[in-house]
Amino acid sequence: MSTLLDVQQLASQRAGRTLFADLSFTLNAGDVLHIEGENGAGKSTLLRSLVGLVELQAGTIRFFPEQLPFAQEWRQHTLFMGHKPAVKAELTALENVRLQAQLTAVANVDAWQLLETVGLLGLEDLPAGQLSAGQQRRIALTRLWYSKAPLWILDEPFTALDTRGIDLLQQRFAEHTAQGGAIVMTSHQALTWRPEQLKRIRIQGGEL
Amino acid sequence: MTQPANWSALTAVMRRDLMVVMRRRSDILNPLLFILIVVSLFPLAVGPGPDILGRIAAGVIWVAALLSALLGSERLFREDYLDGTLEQLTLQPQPLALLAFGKIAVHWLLSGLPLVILAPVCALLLKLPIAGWSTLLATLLVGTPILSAMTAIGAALTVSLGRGGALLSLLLLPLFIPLLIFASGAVEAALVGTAAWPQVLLLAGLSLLTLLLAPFAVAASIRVSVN
Amino acid sequence: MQFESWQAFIEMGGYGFYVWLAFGVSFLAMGLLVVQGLRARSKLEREFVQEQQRQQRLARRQQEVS
Amino acid sequence: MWRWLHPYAKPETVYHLLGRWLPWVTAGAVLILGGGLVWGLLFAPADYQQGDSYRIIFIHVPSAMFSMSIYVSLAVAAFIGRVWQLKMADWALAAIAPVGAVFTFIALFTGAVWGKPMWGTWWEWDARLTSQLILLFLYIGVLALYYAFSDNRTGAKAAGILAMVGVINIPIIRYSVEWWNTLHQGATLTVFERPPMANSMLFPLLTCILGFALLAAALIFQRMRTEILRQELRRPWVKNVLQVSPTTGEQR
Repeated sequence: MSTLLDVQQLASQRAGRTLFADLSFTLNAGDVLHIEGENGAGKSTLLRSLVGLVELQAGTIRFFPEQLPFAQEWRQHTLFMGHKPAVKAELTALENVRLQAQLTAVANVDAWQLLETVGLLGLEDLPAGQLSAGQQRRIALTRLWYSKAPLWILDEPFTALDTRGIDLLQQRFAEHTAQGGAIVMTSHQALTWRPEQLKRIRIQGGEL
Repeated sequence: MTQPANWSALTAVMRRDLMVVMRRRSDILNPLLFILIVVSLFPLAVGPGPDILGRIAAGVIWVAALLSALLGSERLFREDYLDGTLEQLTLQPQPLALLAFGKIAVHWLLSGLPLVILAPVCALLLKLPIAGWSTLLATLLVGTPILSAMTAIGAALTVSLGRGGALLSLLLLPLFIPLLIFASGAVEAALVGTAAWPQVLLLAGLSLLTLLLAPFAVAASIRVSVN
Repeated sequence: MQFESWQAFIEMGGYGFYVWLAFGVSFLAMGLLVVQGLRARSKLEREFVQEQQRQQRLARRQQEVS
Repeated sequence: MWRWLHPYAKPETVYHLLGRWLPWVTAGAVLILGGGLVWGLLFAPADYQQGDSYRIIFIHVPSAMFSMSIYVSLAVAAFIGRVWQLKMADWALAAIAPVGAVFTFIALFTGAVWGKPMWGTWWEWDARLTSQLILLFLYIGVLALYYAFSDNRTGAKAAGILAMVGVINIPIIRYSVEWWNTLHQGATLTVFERPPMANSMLFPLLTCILGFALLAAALIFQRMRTEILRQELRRPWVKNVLQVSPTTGEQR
């Protein structure tokens, strides 16, 4: 089984408060890592420090198979989605999908097909600003259907989605892990899907 | 990263910004209207005589341009910050400075270039003698990229602060001073009949230098701001 | 000694106002800088004590709960 | 990587090191600056052109000299903080910038007050005064940005970027202002461009310059210590430092 991510002795502080310290885990192909914790426990900070948005206080993160240290190249192999969907309200759903794909240098995406997959059939050419929060989130989530990144880091991916959306997303997660991908995610909702290789980490007040 | 990927990301950023602003035309028109208003207030304040107006015309147009740049500067990264686009840009494998350059370029296209086009009207209103027109246009053409680049640095630094407006002016105005001095100096030189090209060349050089360095400052600032 | 009397020193050859204004404001500015620096330090110490007390309250509450 | 090895990268070490130097530097600053000013005010001869008004030089020149070099040191600190990821170098901005701003203000104010008897006007758009004024704005900008963020460390980094952008612009600003000045008024104001000074004036001036340097160092050290504490307030070592200090000793 191949290792995708190796995290050793990670520590982080926010506004002087220790969120977590000495956090170590490895992630193998097919793993789903569910990070749990109360509001403000530091879940988002952990995810953001994995992709380098937040500076590390201590610790190392290595990305396999090339054992890359934290660097620019590693961004090609990860997909991060935060709380904010990065969807432009002025642009139509179609334009949003196409530009997002172009930005990540994925050629020839079938934007119509993608939007149909996430259940936005018939809404393709409406400005995203007129859609609901859940629908905007679906536009952003189309990335998961064409991305080639093996490692997904998702902060609250189920926010604003209805049950059908959640089911759809979990289906996609299952496909991804079956193909040898791995997922790190936070969620307050309990997963209705049981991944084969589920790991859990709970952070609270500096302890694990 | 391969060249096509860089190019693809750059054009994606530029196309996105262009499309967004084209759907919100008031963002282009309001700063231009502001300049027109400032320019038409001046004759009312200092009197309509052509001698005094003609002498201060270039300076007034440039000051109006600086103020309107400050006025719209907050918006440069605000939306992108709020909707998470900025975060995604920093996570691209492409160099962030390249993407920042794309944003600066679009900002210039939609604020600097219209200003150059509007300038003859302002010059007319302020009775700038014909001898100074070409120099005024030349300084605007080579000077406004500096305006866009510097504005981008300031906007990127203050984007995560809810109320960056006044702070932004404080940060940017000192940095705009050489631009103001050389640009209005060039027009003045043209009006008294001496060569204006040294200042225009100097401005062009400064402009190139700024465009070369500013994307890196903007990239660093964005990384600090999305933290 | 350049000045014959205290009076002459104050007058500075007719420039007394300017010389003493310059020196006075300069020293005032320096003094304010020093005072501000010291006050920042003592404010920090107060904050620290408050923080400690907050932590103690939290610890007490946790003891009561458990 | 070597930041972990570097002994001076530890805030605690730096805090104590500065604490050990501070009394000596302060004493030196008070003695030398005091001596220099007494020398300049009481014993130096009057200027044959400007009479006693020239005595403003003993604060004007040192503060003007250091106002610029302190800004450069600000940018150097920011550069170190950026390139070697040394957080403390960023924090030094908060220690250096207020001192630089006050020095700039003093240079500006004394320049204006000196200008009144010499040029007959409080404010002249003289090239040097103008660039000092712009420098003051640059300082205020760095400080305002530093304290605008709720997260101390983000503020330090942002201000560092601004300081570096500023330092690249300083030569351009100075050149532009000088060029503008000669364009608009002939170089008639030559108060500051004087023939070589007599030794009886030069030596007290040099003493004052040294005194100002020590004064700047003392002020920066004191502020740096406070800033280190502020940034590290919740670290264990700060607890020891603050609880033995006399003002809050009873709070134990």
